[in-house]
Amino acid sequence: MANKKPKVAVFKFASCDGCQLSLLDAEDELLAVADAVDIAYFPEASRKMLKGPYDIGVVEGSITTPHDVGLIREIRRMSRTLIIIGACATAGGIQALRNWKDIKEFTNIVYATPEYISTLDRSMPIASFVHVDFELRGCPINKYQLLEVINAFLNQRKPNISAYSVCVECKLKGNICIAVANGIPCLGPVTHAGCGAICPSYKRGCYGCFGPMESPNTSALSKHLFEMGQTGYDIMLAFRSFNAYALEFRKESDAYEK
Amino acid sequence: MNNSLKLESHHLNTLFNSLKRDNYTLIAPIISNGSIIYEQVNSAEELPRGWTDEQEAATYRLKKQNDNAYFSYNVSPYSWKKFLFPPHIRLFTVESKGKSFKINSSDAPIPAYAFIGVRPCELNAIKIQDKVFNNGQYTDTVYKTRREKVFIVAVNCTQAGGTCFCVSMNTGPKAKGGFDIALTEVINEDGHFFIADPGSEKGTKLMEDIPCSTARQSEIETAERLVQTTAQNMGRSLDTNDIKKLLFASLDSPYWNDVASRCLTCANCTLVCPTCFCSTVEDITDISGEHAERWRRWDSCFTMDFARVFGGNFRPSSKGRYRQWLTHKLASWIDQFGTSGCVGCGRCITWCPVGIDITEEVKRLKNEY
Amino acid sequence: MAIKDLSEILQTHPFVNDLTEQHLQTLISCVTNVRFSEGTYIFHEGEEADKFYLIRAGRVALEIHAGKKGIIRVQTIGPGEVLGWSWLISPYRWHYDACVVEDVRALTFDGKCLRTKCETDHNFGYEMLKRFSQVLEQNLKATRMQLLDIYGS
Amino acid sequence: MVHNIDPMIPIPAHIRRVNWETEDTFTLLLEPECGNNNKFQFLPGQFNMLYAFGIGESAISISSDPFKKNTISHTIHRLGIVTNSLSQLKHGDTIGLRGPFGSGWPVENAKGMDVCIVAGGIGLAPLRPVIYSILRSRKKYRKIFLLYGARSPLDLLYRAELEQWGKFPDIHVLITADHGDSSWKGNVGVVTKLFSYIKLDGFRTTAMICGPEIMMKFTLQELQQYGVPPNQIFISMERNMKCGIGLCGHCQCGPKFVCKDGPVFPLPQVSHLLDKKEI
Repeated sequence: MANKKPKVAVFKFASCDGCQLSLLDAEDELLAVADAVDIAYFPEASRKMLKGPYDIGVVEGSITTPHDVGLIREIRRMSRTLIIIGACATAGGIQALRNWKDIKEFTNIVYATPEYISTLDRSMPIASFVHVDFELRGCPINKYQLLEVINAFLNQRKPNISAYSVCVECKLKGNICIAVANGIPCLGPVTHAGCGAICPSYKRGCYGCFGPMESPNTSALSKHLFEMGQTGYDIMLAFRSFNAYALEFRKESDAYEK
Repeated sequence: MNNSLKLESHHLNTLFNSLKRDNYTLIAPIISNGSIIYEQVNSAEELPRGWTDEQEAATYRLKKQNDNAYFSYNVSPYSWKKFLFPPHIRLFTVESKGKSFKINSSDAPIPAYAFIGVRPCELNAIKIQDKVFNNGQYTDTVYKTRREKVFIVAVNCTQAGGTCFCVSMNTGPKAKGGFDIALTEVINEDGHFFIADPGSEKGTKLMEDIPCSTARQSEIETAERLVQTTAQNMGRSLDTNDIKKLLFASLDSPYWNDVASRCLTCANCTLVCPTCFCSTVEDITDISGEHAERWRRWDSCFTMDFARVFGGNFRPSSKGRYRQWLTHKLASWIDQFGTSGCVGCGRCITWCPVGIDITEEVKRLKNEY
Repeated sequence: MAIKDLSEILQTHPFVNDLTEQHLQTLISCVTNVRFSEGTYIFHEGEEADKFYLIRAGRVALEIHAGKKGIIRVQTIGPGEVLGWSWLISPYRWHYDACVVEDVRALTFDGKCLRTKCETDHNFGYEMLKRFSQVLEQNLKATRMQLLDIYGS
Repeated sequence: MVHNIDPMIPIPAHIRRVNWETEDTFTLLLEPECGNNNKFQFLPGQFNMLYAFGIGESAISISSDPFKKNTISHTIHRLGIVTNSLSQLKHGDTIGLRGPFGSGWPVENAKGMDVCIVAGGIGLAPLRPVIYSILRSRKKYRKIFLLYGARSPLDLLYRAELEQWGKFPDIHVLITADHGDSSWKGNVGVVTKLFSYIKLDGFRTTAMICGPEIMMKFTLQELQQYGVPPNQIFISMERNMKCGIGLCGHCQCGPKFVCKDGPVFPLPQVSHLLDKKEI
């Protein structure tokens, strides 16, 4: 079996590298993973570089340049299974905030010679360009979820990753709902589970780092937040963050943009 | 005949001690993170003495009260079901052995719980789950092994919460069986005491070791009056007349669109509900694929995976999912288990993040009917 | 075969259930008894549709030539069923090939003759239309179910 | 069930043979480890939860002869992750098994009656034990009709057996495919059209239907036309199942738990739910 280990490659587009680091952060478990797979390409961790095709391609980051577009198509071609990780890859990331503005203005302000900058006018999720086999949400992703996905694909089973709300995680964990008990505005009811309900566990409202849950009723939540005293601007900002360009969050923030 | 005993409040802890002596793990209300939850305790002094809760749709607040009462609050965000039907539990482990494998079921020791402070609505919820998890043909081992050891100290309600409607569901505010001991807390000019009613042999036996006296008729009546007043002050009510007919005849009602526009499908109502019993299983493996486990965890009819089968989903819309929940809870539950699935505890109202109120929803549905 | 025998045979076919005597006679004036053996074609796609058939025994398959996919049989018509409705609807052309897959005995009706009779006797015409509408509706329903690929998953 | 064991814990079952019925459907012949000389007993129509090691479980009906007690068979359509994993197993491999669960077809009550069996696709699998049972006490039943539809001739299950069954006197086996090529001489069309080729004595008929819900709905219309009383019609339902024993809540269809009250239901118990959406 030793020479037939599945080849795994990790790629990066526009992102902060945080999601890749989650994998490196999984110290104990990483050894087991490294033992079970052949890390063919992972510039963050190793200089080794093996040619494709790969059994699993893991992609972090969003597509922001014409060059990226070509590259992601090449990666798709080389990867039997394509797993994308993190809010940048699944929703365009925090950098998708620029999607609401004129890109030319930005490049003119930021760069001395903007004519050398070749960029798309928007930061786009990977799935806008290629077929994706699995999307792992989060900003950053949860390292245990990443291990679970890799484990599941290696063992050809269904990853135990749920698309229900963060509320379910709070309840399974035994958290008391901070929205109800403390009146703290919380995006938990419309947000995809996976983080382990970190913020509510520390009495902070959910920021929606994992993007929209499976059937988000964002307008009903906004209406309630409004009644609780949030302004339309607060609500717009709440939805316009790490997953701003995810369809349901985008629509909701647009609805409150005055 | 009068079996009622009078237990002075300063002897309440003897009850706790006797239960501990009998090797029970005591679970009782305590304050944690701004709310009252059910957790393991050592003594009566850990109870939220002098605190009360204010509950309304989508709000819950604790308030200090200067009465030193042990039990002047209502139901907690979490119900007792988390001890009998754990949110997450391993069903078995499997080791691969060549072409075969070996399955090992869990043999972890199961504690004997003493639940202290179980409200009448909650007693009824436990009775309902008893029926659910022993459906005549099959018994749930996880539930049964925990349930059969439980000792229940019920507490009759001497105040009604803002979202309570046990009177409508005929489940309170006085406990009618299903407990080992039922307490009614009285604070008046005569002092601070409990009327204690043993409800089982176990309960009677336990009370024998506890310093208490036979309750006087007037004391019993005082306690009765408190419970009666509670019944008259219910925060809410739900009209259960013809409720089954109403729900079954309303499957195509336009009302469901209305509630679907408000419902977040976040599943909170089902998870706080003391009778909701749905669960799912997850299979996991270690990375080598040689060791596998199956876990069971709480599920909810509000999740998309709930009715998903290969190639489709029987209940994809939030309208369909809310309708499933309400219709099941109030109507088809009666066909399945001979009782409503609702005990009127009001948790689903308090803990719905947008305050959807089952009692109001039934009214709306009636108006459409 | 004598008209009397044909009339008896005709009356055993479900298509004419509850038809008035008068309309039955109108139909009989256009009928012929036919047989086809396995492997023969009753009609071909594109040919003029000037007949319809009430199948008494055997089985006919409607075929489409689907290029490189070869011949696909999309429907079979057996005893008690009606073959062909294109005679009733302009431009009166067959849309499929009708291949006999099991020796067929049938009654056939002259479409042109019937069309004339439908025009002159609107009551008769309406009766025919009702019955053929049913055939069409059944075909449509069956086609929809086939489209759903219901056994697939 | 193998008694006194937690119904949530699978027992090992050894694969004795794998038969590919069609391109994507296979039959596993299993020998469950019942222990203490127990035999595995089941009713036609019941199902087992089959567990692929580490992958998960799938509810699969039993498709073998209920009188054969040492081995049972399951005909499985390779669709999802679990069935795909099961499809990769070979002779000598082991799977986990819980069951048998659920209600069976009214094989006993149908005695003295005509029996009309209508199956679509993989729906023939849970009805095969019915046919075996009837053939064992053939004289106790009157006429038997088996109407069976599949997507194409290549998707027909148990072709050799179908041919055999058709040779018995007074067993009418009618088969149809949604489409065929020129080598297919049989019927083409949906399964309901086969009704036009049989004569049912509605009042004396017990009907058993298994297939996709939509197929059952159209079949019911046909049976109604023949005057088969609703309480003589039985259908087998499908829902998401996790426990198989009425405890997990997933398979509810109105007040019924499909796993425990069904999967086989007399029509009057579920007919009012069939035309409702998202029940």
